[in-house]
Amino acid sequence: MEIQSCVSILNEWDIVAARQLGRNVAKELGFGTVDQARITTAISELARNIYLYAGEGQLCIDRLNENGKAGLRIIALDKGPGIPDIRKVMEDGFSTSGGLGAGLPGVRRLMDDFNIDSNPGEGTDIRATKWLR
Amino acid sequence: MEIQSCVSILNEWDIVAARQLGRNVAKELGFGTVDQARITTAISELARNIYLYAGEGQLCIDRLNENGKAGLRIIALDKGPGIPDIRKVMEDGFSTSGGLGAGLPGVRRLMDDFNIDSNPGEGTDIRATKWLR
Amino acid sequence: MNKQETLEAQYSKILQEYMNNQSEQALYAAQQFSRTALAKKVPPEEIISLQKNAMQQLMPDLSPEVWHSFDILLEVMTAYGFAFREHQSLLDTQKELKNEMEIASNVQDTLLGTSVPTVDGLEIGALSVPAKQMNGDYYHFVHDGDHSVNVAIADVIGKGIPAALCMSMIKYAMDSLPEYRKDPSAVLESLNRVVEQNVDDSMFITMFYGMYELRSNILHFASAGHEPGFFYRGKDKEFLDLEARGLLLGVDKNTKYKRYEQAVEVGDMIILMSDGVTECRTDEGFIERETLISYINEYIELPPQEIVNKIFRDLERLQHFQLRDDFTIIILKRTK
Amino acid sequence: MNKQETLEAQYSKILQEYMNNQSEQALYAAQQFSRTALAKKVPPEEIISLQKNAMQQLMPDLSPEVWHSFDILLEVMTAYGFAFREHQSLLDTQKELKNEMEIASNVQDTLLGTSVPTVDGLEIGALSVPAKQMNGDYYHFVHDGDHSVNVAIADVIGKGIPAALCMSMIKYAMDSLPEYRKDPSAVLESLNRVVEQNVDDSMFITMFYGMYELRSNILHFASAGHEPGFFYRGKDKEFLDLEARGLLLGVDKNTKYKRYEQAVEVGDMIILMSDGVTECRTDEGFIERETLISYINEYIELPPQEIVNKIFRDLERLQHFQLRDDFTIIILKRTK
Ligand SMILES: [Mn+2]
Ligand SMILES: [Mn+2]
Ligand SMILES: [Mn+2]
Ligand SMILES: [Mn+2]
Repeated sequence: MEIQSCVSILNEWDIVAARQLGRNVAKELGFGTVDQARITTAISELARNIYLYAGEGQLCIDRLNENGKAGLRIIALDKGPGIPDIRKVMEDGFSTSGGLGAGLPGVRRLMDDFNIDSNPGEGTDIRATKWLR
Repeated sequence: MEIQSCVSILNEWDIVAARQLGRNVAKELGFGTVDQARITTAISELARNIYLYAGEGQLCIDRLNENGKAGLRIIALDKGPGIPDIRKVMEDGFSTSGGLGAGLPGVRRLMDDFNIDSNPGEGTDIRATKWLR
Repeated sequence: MNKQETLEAQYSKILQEYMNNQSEQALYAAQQFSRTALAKKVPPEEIISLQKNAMQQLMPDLSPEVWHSFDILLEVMTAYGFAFREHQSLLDTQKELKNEMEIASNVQDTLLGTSVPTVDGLEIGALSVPAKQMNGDYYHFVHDGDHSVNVAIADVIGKGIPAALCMSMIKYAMDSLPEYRKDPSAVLESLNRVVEQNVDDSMFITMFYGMYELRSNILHFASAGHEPGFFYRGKDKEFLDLEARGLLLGVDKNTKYKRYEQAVEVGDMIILMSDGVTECRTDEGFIERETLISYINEYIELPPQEIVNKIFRDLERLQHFQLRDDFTIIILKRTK
Repeated sequence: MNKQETLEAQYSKILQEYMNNQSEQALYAAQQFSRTALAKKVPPEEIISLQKNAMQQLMPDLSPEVWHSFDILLEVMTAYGFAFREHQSLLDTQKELKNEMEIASNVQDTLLGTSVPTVDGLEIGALSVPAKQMNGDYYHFVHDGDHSVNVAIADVIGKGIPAALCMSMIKYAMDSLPEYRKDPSAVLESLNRVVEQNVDDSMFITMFYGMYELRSNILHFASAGHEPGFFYRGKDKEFLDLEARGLLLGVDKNTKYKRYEQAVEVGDMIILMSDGVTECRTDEGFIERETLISYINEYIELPPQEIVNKIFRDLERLQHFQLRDDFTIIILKRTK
């Protein structure tokens, strides 16, 4: 069971819209304020990556319900240049965003599940899930 | 010009007394609340080291005034077993106190100057200074 | 945000805006602020102080108890500052180490350097990728005029720097043994003595050594406990194990290695690899040799170098881009 | 503190106590709390939440504005949580690397292993300490029966892992050249060719090679750009430079090395070192060779091994226990 809402990311204001969408869904699902902050921070990072490196893309929020467990999945999609060396961008300490500990490894650590798929020239598909405890 | 006050460290309550002494001096000298917290945190670490590893010792606070610049120096002295490998205890990430980033390298980073002298069987002498900005 | 503004003024402005309208916009501004603060290495206890000062400015009439309560938060965050400062220092150390490893890995490339020979009638593809920065796998080609193409593939038990140190010795030992070069069993026997003598008891090396005779098109080979390769028979489109028995290098200095033979026809391929290829751990456990064969089969019509590149790309993806072991694969194809 | 208490209850209790009496005691309790929280890897944004909840419990009547203001702090601290989590991960990586380096350094010890020979009439002391975990300095003794004691001391330009990789090759090359062992110039000339061929162009090695003839008590030596040693004349209690000219190994494969001689009498000492000893940087800049002599002089009556140990201890302290370069010192003393 997945209900999906999306925001197109074209400019910096759309990052705020994506955060708002994520925060609303997180609140509805019953996430506490700390987890809400984590989820919106992860959304910020992913949406900002689209804005900075792909130019445009989509950020979608899934409501998950697996065996009675509720969760929220962030999906960041773009048809940008793709990531030539995924092993490299998943390394610690060398975030291109300049944020200490931020970037994709930071997002992975904030969330429960993290998956990335990227092909040079075809774009990037990142999915990150947080489960309600 | 140095005016020195000392606290004997024999038990855990003396750590609190040393902190109080340091905080009072720091306040008098005009350090702000953030620096006061840093200075007392450094005192805690050093006093605790004496209490845990040497059993007993002294923690003294110097008021410094060099060329019109005011400062506070923490002196931690003990006649305990000494540190066999100083290079090792000054390494990052392997604090024996269990505190993340604490221990002697942590104290060195909190303060402006840091000096250590230790001889096996003779004890340890640590001096750490913070200058008023 | 105006860059001339102090952090304090910026923080206060963000806080005020949020208190007015509780907008997501203001929270986003707060996150952008933290990016600046982190870049400026502002420790976390300083943030508590910014919060307290901004609140005192915006809500001056709160009771003293509120301000006291910040002393506790400041105390706790000062200890978190320890971790924050250590983090800066670890990042520096790690940058230095990375740099060192990069130089080392270049030194290793120079020390271990080999080039894939160009031989009429034989197409060769080779790829070796370390799991960490330094490679504990090794391959080496020797092209002996019209006589033969010799190929060695080896794997130190262990990864990273210790393995790399070992490999540089093996390379040196191989270069010092030109007179035995042609016989696979003799090569393994002398290398075994070198390893046994020079390397400590907990280090072992697996090695496959093959000599492809160009005139007879026979592959002579021997193995010191190395992952068995495949022999692909083009005519039947079937994969056979290139089985050879032999003890690891470094166990017993008197070990003898048996020499095996395989006749190679046009369209046949010799596929050599390290266990990093077969022990590629995926969500469903290690891949089977069967599964590996199905991957190779997909690209079987391509030139050997493209096959090895594509197989690596597929298996890298299967492991979510985290290699657990050094990965080496070599393909020799008889084309005429 | 009761271990069964939740962090939330602990925090609330500390805050309440401090609000009652503003005691240093409560602040100390807060610091102890942070120790627990850090050990449990509680991220910083969680601490903000603890603060807010405790305040809501203790001061429920504060205006909503106060609670809103915590949303901003929470947002900022969540970004600080990035750094906090990365720190955990870096600590793990660093532990793994340390571990790897330790194994590598053991492998290196085995590969490079040498033992100080016991010779009647000659006392020898030797000490080599790496600045980082891996040593880019190297020394080696060969005791050739009644004929001679040979000693090599070398330093790779560069430190750490790349240097260590180079050194393992040099060691192997030295072992492969037994027939030239006796002549210092010939040894350096062949090692020079090995380095020139095998190592990349940016790597150079300095080496001093000495052959101490036991019957004639003459030291024959040659140097490839290595830090000059001292010759201590016991009779006059004076130190002379053990000067020898020669190009670094690896620059030009045709380099020739001149052979020098020094007659050694009872009570004389040969003191060899790497530049890590003289380039020991203190608060007042590098120490001078003069200063080093004064240190050695202090211990001149002790056995050579004790002299080298004590000099290291003194120079380590002078540098505040942070070695900038690998440190190697060897002393040979003729005792009869
Ligand atoms: Mn291996
Ligand atoms: Mn392997
Ligand atoms: Mn060096
Ligand atoms: Mn040096």
